Amino acid sequence: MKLHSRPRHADHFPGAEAFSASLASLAQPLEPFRVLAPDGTVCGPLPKLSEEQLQELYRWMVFGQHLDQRALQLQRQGRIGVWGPTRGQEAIQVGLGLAMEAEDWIFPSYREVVTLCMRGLDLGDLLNYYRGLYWLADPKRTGVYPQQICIGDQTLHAVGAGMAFRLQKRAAVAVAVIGDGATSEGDFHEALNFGGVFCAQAVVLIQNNHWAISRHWTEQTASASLAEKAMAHGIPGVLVDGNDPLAVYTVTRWALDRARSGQGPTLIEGLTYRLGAHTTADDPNRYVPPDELNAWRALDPLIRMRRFLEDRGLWDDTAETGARQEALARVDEAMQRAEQTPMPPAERLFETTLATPTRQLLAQRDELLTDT
Amino acid sequence: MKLHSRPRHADHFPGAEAFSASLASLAQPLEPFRVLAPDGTVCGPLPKLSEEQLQELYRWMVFGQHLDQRALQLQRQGRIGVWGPTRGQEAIQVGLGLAMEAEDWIFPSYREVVTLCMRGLDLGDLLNYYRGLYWLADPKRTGVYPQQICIGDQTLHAVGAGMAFRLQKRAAVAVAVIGDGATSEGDFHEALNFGGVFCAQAVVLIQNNHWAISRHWTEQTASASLAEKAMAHGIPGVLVDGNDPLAVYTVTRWALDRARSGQGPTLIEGLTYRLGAHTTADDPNRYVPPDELNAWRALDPLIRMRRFLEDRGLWDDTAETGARQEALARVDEAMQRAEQTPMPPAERLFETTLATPTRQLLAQRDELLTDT
Amino acid sequence: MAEAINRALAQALEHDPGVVVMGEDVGQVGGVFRVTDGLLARYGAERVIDTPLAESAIVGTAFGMALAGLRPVAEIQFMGFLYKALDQLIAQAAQIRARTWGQVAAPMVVRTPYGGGVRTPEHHSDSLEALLLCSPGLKVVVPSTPADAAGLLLAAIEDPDPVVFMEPIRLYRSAREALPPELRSIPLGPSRLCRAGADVTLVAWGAMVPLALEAAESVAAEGIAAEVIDLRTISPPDTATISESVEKTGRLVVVHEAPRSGGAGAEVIASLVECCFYALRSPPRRVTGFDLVYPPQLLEDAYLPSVARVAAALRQVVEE
Amino acid sequence: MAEAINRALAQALEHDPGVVVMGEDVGQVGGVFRVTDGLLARYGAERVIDTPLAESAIVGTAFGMALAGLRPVAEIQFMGFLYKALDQLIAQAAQIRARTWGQVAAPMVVRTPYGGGVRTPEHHSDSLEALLLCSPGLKVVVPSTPADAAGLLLAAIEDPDPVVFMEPIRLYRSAREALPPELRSIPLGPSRLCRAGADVTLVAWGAMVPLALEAAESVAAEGIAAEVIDLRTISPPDTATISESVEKTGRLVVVHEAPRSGGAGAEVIASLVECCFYALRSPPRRVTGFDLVYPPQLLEDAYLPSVARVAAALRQVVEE
Ligand SMILES: Cc1ncc(C[n+]2csc(CCOP(=O)(O)OP(=O)(O)O)c2C)c(N)n1
Ligand SMILES: Cc1ncc(C[n+]2csc(CCOP(=O)(O)OP(=O)(O)O)c2C)c(N)n1
Ligand SMILES: [Mg+2]
Ligand SMILES: [Mg+2]
Repeated sequence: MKLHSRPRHADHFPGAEAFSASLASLAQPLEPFRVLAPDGTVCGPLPKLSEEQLQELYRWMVFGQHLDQRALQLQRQGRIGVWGPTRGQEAIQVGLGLAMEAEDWIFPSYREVVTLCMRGLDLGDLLNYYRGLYWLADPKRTGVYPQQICIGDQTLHAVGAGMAFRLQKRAAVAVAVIGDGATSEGDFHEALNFGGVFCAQAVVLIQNNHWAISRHWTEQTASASLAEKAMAHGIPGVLVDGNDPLAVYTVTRWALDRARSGQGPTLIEGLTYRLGAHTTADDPNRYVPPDELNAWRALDPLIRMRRFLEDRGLWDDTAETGARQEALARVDEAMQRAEQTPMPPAERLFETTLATPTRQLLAQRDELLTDT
Repeated sequence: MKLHSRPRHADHFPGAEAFSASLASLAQPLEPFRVLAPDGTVCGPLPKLSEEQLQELYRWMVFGQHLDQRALQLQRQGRIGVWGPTRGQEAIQVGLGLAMEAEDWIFPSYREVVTLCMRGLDLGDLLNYYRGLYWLADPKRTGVYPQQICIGDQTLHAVGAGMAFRLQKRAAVAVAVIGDGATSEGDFHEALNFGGVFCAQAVVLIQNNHWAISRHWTEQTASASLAEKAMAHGIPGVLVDGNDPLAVYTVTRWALDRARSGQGPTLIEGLTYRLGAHTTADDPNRYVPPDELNAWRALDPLIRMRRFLEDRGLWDDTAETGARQEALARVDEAMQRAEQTPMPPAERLFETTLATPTRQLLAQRDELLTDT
Repeated sequence: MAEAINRALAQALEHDPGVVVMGEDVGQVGGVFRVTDGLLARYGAERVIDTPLAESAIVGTAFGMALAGLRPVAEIQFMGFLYKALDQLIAQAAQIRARTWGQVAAPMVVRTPYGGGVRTPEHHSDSLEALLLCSPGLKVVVPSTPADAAGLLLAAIEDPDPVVFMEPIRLYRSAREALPPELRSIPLGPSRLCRAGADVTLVAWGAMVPLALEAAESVAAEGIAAEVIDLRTISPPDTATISESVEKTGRLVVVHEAPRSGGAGAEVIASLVECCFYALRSPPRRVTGFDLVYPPQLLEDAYLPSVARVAAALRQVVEE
Repeated sequence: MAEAINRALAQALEHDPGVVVMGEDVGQVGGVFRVTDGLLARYGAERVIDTPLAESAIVGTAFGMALAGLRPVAEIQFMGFLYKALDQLIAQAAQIRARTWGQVAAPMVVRTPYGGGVRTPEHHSDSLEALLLCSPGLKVVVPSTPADAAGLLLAAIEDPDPVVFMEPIRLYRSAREALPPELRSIPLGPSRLCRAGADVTLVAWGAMVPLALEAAESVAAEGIAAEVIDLRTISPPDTATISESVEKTGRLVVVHEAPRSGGAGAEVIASLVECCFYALRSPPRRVTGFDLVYPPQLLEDAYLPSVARVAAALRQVVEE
């Protein structure tokens, strides 16, 4: 079992005593920052959040849980296409969602749907994307850029936007959210390097859900954490317990403030676990070790946050039922709207490729209209 | 002036005390490993080298110095094309050249000509490359792969070869030599990551000559050294005084042994200085600060090694004259041979693109032969 | 077809100890399309290598391995992600032979699923063969049947130069046929005549071949006899066979999924016009994807060439 | 031409505060060809940005900047290094408009010196326009005169979509002409008629245009009147102007430096044959680089199209 199997390479290098002062090494093995222990008790500095905000965080987590569940059903019914489950990763998503400001932008992967909804993305538009339409909600309005399918590419977009914000003296931050697998892509490193050099107003958040399809994160790299990859680029790297929404909120908020005030980007690794399949096209039984999965089931972020709220008298069964019903109603309402969206005619594609369609495109559009 | 301006970002992050244990940071600022002080006195553990080997090292340095000088003349005379000066970088090249074993491979950039000659590359073949022919010496025989022009690409080739050596149980190591600029390329990071994961029999040596054309290395990245970039990939990163041939020998030898015995790759940063232009097409007066240049002129690796040898009675003016004459004679003889190489007919190009030329290539060859 | 490719890979691994299979998720899980299913168990993790997520590294290290004497078969999980590896593929692997006067070979294969029609998400349906045609030193192969897939893949692995092997996703499951116990390689280069006909030459590859055949059948009743050629090797294209056919039919239609402008059909037509101009009786036509970014799932049917569009083109070139 | 581009960049920086110039060595040293000379001093390091050495990052962050409302003009130091940026250029920047139903624009320019003939080292002489033709959402422009370079670059910067602007290295110094104090943009798309003639249409771009003109002159004495068209915008190509010319001349020759197979000439010919088939009197011909990796300096002259080769093709299509 590979649970928490962090240090893998020996920290000492026999024969290299002579130049030990010349050998790069970590000051200390990283400890994930944590505010809530897995049982919901407080073990770190609580962020300054109101009771309503704390409840709000959890309500979004419940929303995420049920959106995921419903989406899996919809996929089985053939009403949406491939879905990437988010079960188990709710805490990172809500922590980030709450920490961001209205003027901030997000360049997401496909596994931050809750954050996107918190940022104001219309769920109907999102479900239409999964039904097989393009991205309907204008990112210029929502600050939510289309989900990125090309692993890691969006890191550069966030850094580029964050360079522009600095130049434009805008108090905005661009956030890229990526998976553990994305840290192996060259673009990830090029982005952090540019970010560090140009002090980009950007934050890069890794949802380390342990898997990149079938590859365990400890096989993705020989480094002992993903956060320490920041050191290659002279920017801070922080490891946070990704199943602790308050810890994620604290760290992302700090990183956003830091970027906003011109101190440069931060890399954050949120350690979490993908409790479901990679996507609805995947069979995790082929590769996920059951005992690791079980160990992480016990670390379910929903359990943790609910216990924390219950301990403070901020949550009970009635609230849970209410939150669940509210979530399901939202999803169902949004799906209904999505399915009622009039199908955009295919010929519109010819007008949205370039600002002004080429002769070729116009001729081809006529071809399409003639043939059909 | 930017001489040795290493730490640039604050090592502490205000407001992050709460999660300081989660913040990746370096154990200590790296000190370049050094055996010889700039004045040639011994300040570190001497490697076990015979007097002849020590003289040999210096003789190659003198060779490098004069090859460079002659090549600049040849370029001005129009007898070779663009030349990338190596003046000032002789120590790294000879340290590595001596450390490598016969079965090892090198994937060089364009600034390790001395190492290549030490590895057995025929200087006539090399000069023919600079005259504007392809790479004539078969790398399968010499272990010297063609100079890489696409910055950083060869890092992946060395790692791939080093993965193959491991699989083939060959006691060989593949070395990539790159410049400081190459560390910003995604391929560099992808290569180190693969190397770390697959324990490739590879070594990556950075000649940090302070400049990537007009960009100073401290503007290339926000990290405090290039060696510490290794930490992103869980492999050792070593900083070495690149103007100290004995230190470079020690560290590269250690890294080669380490890779050969299956312990994985090492990243080495040799800190040196490009005393000349980027290439004969460049005007460094536009960007090199004179005081930095002068400071590094005083750190000339040839001065250092010569003093060390002289202190031990292993070198004198006669030896110097002899070495210079030998070097110049070698270059002149090689250039003569190169210029006497019969021009390969252009139609040969059609036979060397694919193992079996396509119909298209054959038809085009006929076109060429008809037209001319 | 997935099974045929799996068998070819197994046979290559079995017969040549230098062959290694590598890529994202090719080992433990057997590939996202199960094309490499079972290979890890049989040939071990040293030769069936699950890699980290980095396309440039996959191709770049495969190239390094090829230099060291192995025959890597690298997978890019979907062709839309090949862009990231083009520098290593084109500027490095494809050029090493020329750069060393023919002395150094890089025998390696880059397998990659491509093409649309199965409702995959964005970037998962691209047909990018046109990107590769202008790169000397590289071959590009696309099979349309299981037998061709197995035979051409074996030949690609045996080939001394880098080969991109495009696998039509749409045919992975739908194309089925019985294969002999011992697979034989099929030479790269020659196209395959799928259907004889005297009136018009119809050139297609990959998932467009079954479609072309269907279109040919559909116009047969109207008295149009289409000769269908499966190009199989897109680079270098088998212009000899096509021109022989066009000399006979005097008409040419090329079908491909990729956008028309700058597509591989342009090269087929341009080279055919150069050699068969006087035999041509009507202008060659292209039935292709439109000059669009591959559309989202609900609109992809409008984008893809259909039997009706191909049939219409066949009629058009005959009537003109 | 280098000076004309420099002036266009300066004018764009002057008039539009959103314009930023970025790339390796574009600032302090003014570009390896001095094309951006003096811009850093005039417009400051915030807008004339020397970047670290990473092509994918240059294009990927330029795209992010464009999303944020800037108009980045990014330089790839030589076109042979563009491969590393193709994913960000094609899969990202060129596709964002389509992926958002036309709502998001990425107005950005990627400038890149290209082409041979000046004895540059390996990878420094590539002409890779053909790589970009099959990518919807992207425009490709190549000027052949200083005036065009300035005007087309201004238009590219104003354009709401990503444009690749290829600069013929060979013409940086050799092409000179006086320009007005205030430069005007020249619309992307239309080609330019450089020389009128009734016998054969000769299409070229970039450094091949002066060569084509020379070839046209050289056959004029033999009574062959060649009409020379500078395509200028390679994608989308101005087929209207070419077809008008071909309707008149009945003959077509296309010249480009890049290898023939899969080159941009194929698209010109294929689309021309589609629309002008019946006007054609002889098969269109391509005079191009051969299907070779760009050869080393001592052999590049044999590779490049020459006046003699172009003239021979002109004679051939007229005589056939
Ligand atoms: C560039 C690229 N390569 C490969 C893929 C295929 N693919 C889709 S998801 C995935 C794994 C991603 O893992 P990770 O980054 O950890 O994100 P997660 O799915 O776990 O959220 C892969 C390999 C892709 N989409 N893009
Ligand atoms: C991929 C790529 N981008 C850009 C260039 C142009 N270029 C040639 S050398 C160079 C600087 C390289 O600097 P560095 O890596 O430090 O090596 P050095 O020249 O100092 O030895 C650049 C940008 C190139 N050759 N390859
Ligand atoms: Mg993951
Ligand atoms: Mg350097």
